[in-house]
Amino acid sequence: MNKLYKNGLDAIFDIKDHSTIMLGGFGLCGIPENLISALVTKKTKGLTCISNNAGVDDFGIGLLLKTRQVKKMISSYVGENAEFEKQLLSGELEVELIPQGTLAERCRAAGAGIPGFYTPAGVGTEVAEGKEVKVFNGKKHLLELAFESDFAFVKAWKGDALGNLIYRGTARNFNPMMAAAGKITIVEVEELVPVGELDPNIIHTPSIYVDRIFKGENYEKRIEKITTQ
Amino acid sequence: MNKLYKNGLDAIFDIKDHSTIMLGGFGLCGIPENLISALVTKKTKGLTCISNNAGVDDFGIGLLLKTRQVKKMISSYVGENAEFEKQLLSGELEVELIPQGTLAERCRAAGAGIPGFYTPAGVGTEVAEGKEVKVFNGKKHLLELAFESDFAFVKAWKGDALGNLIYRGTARNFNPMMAAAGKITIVEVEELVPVGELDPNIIHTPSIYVDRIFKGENYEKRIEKITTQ
Amino acid sequence: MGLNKFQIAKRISKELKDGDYVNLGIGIPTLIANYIRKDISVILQSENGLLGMGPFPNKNKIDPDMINAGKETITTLSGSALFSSAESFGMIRRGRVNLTVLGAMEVSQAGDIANWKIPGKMVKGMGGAMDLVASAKNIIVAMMHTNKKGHSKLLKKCTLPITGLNCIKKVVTNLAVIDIENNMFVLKEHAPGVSIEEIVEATEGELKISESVCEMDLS
Amino acid sequence: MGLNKFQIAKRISKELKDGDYVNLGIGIPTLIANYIRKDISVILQSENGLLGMGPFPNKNKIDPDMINAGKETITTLSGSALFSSAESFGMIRRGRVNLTVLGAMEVSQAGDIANWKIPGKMVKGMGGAMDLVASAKNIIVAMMHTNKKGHSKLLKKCTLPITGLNCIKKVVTNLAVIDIENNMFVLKEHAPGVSIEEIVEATEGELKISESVCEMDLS
Repeated sequence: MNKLYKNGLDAIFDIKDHSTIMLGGFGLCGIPENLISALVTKKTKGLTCISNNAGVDDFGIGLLLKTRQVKKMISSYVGENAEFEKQLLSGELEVELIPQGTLAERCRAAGAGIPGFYTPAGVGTEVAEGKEVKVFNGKKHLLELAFESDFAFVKAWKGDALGNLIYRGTARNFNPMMAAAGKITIVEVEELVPVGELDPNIIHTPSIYVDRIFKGENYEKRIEKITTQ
Repeated sequence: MNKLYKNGLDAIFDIKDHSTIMLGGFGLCGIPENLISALVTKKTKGLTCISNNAGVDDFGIGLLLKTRQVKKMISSYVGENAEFEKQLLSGELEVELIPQGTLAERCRAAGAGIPGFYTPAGVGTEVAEGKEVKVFNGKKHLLELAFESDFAFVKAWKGDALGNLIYRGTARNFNPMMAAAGKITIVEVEELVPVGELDPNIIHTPSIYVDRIFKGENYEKRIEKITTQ
Repeated sequence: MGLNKFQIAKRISKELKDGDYVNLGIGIPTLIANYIRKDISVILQSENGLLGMGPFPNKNKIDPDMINAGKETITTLSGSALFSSAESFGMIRRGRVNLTVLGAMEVSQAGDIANWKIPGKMVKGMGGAMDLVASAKNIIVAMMHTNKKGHSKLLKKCTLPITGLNCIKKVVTNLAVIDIENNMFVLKEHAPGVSIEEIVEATEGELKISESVCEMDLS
Repeated sequence: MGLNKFQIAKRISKELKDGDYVNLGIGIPTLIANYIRKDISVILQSENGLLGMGPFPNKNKIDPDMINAGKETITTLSGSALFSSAESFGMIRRGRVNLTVLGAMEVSQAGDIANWKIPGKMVKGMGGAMDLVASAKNIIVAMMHTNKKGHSKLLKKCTLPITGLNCIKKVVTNLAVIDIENNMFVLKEHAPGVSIEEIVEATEGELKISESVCEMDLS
């Protein structure tokens, strides 16, 4: 069975307008650059994107906003993006804001076959509106649901043709949970290594979750805030 | 701050009768041998043990059964233990049987601050008795709760004085979730390495979960079923 | 009568497809690993935390940190991955394991399975069976058609405490390959030398004979 | 009037204990890292997936795969560990992070905090703030006592959409150190050169003056 694809465009051959896509990354760190470019090229429209952030004006998911391919963003923080703000205020773009830990756990739940779980985050706030509240150990918790998504776009550091993955540094972030959660999980890696080269004991994402994998090209890995001593 | 202890007995100095303890391991693989020995020496009584299995007659948790230190076992599978069977039939020992995936997830939930979650495992069976049933996507699920425990006894392969841990092979099993779940987490390691030696990118259990750590001695690592080609 | 356990395993091995991730239970299911076609790639999952399980080790390669869900020493294949029990059952609940093969004490025509408890006997526990049957999309039961007393194990309703409801799609026994469709057993294949009448006789539940019923291919 | 943001950070740094795992929010809280006593060991958690966060890198050590929760490039210290966002918020919800320091727009005498949304303005999102305030056992708010219009930020009730209920125990501002006890602000320390009357004046919520009220130690 072959999971290996040539490039991003090849790997998203069957994506349709109005798909829901999870995209890994925190800020611009660990984002699936090649897959985002492929979406821009393919001009897929009406997308719902689940991603912690929405990129910046000219990078990351910002590229998809510029071309108006995104219908809805599900994120925890969407600052640093003027185009985003414009579309939001004009009503072109829908936004659902979710506490970051709940966002992470809703991805994790989806990947672990847990349809719902309780968390204290957001109790008594706007986030709680319409949600079931249950008391555990005297403390209120909200019922939160696993995300449903058609695709997960994942960026890893190293991977093999079976789909075993290792992430690097804080570029791990949402990628492992999304890799497990995707109905179809597509992974781009910086380095494609021979099967057997990755130590089985330190694999972050086991191959079973991965449907398609390809070696990404021309990583820019842009840094949002270069800060030095 | 010092998390380093001399040995198992030193590390369980404050354990009291009638404590609830999580013990890592699957069968006899990855069990906290030194901590179990320390409990035998300390003669702590009336214990509730959460562990996937109950050891064999003369090894693992079986040692604590022999000395009648265990009041209740919470496990998924308890075969291969005549002493266990005797005490169970005589009513000396309580047993709560839990599906293995639910057991793992209830540990994980405890370690992740999730008080309850829904799983399809056990719907329509004895396991469902008394539990809330909720339908997600047309399928029934049971509400399962995070475990409460006073101590987690964890066995890792390598660890440092801060409490960063790496497990080896299938000896990982329940150890990482229990490490995160314990109110007080005590870890024994085969190898205690200098802080900074473990690659931060491949640590299985970050130090934050670990309260006490010591280098275990005289590992027997008994094999339950030696099977060769 | 009919197949021995090795032949049951061999017949089930034909259900495996290239790229499948498969969980094999203890007993007959474990034997299936020996019959996987060489021209396909199948990855075995062991629910104690391993994908890419290999054969039993040579004597000099025994590793106490490397066991399968039956607690037997095993090896790993190239491309394997190790993980925690939470991750392991996560992938099972998620439905990422394509095929699960389990033993059973009873199967009902509704697809219910009982395989963990006999009232009055020491109960050892369900292990991972309840999680597997609740979540796996494709479950095959491997078992003898009748129990030691000669009673059918394919029933209208399970009499033993059940492990899961409406989850079994296919049963392979020493006598037959039987699918479960619309609350009914459907006879698809009979073992060589076993007549359809014998299978009907040994099946307590409602058994429909498929129009295309044929002899099992055990080549 | 009173302390500048560096002095607020310095005062809060005195709350850190040896062995603490600490999460520092964006803004004033981040500055606290510069004032941690050299004789204690404190491990900083960055909720994007790092324990053991070090200082900003030298120019030649910038790594795009190594950022903090404020998206700034950072380094790691010896003994650090990297993990996923799910694991990160797991340890936060579990209460394993001993101390969390956050900025705020408003704090109420019930310990409610508002720091994520101003109606009518572009809402950027709550990030991890709601998770942190819902689960952290020990939260300190670092903020100016009044807003740009001179209105008190220590209120009877929050007027902005709240981030969490009954979660704040201590507030350190440019004027004072104030604890929250029994639905009341309690003045514990005043900034050097700031009178108690000035603090009372700048506090809209009920303010009890502690019997042991003293001047902040900024040494």
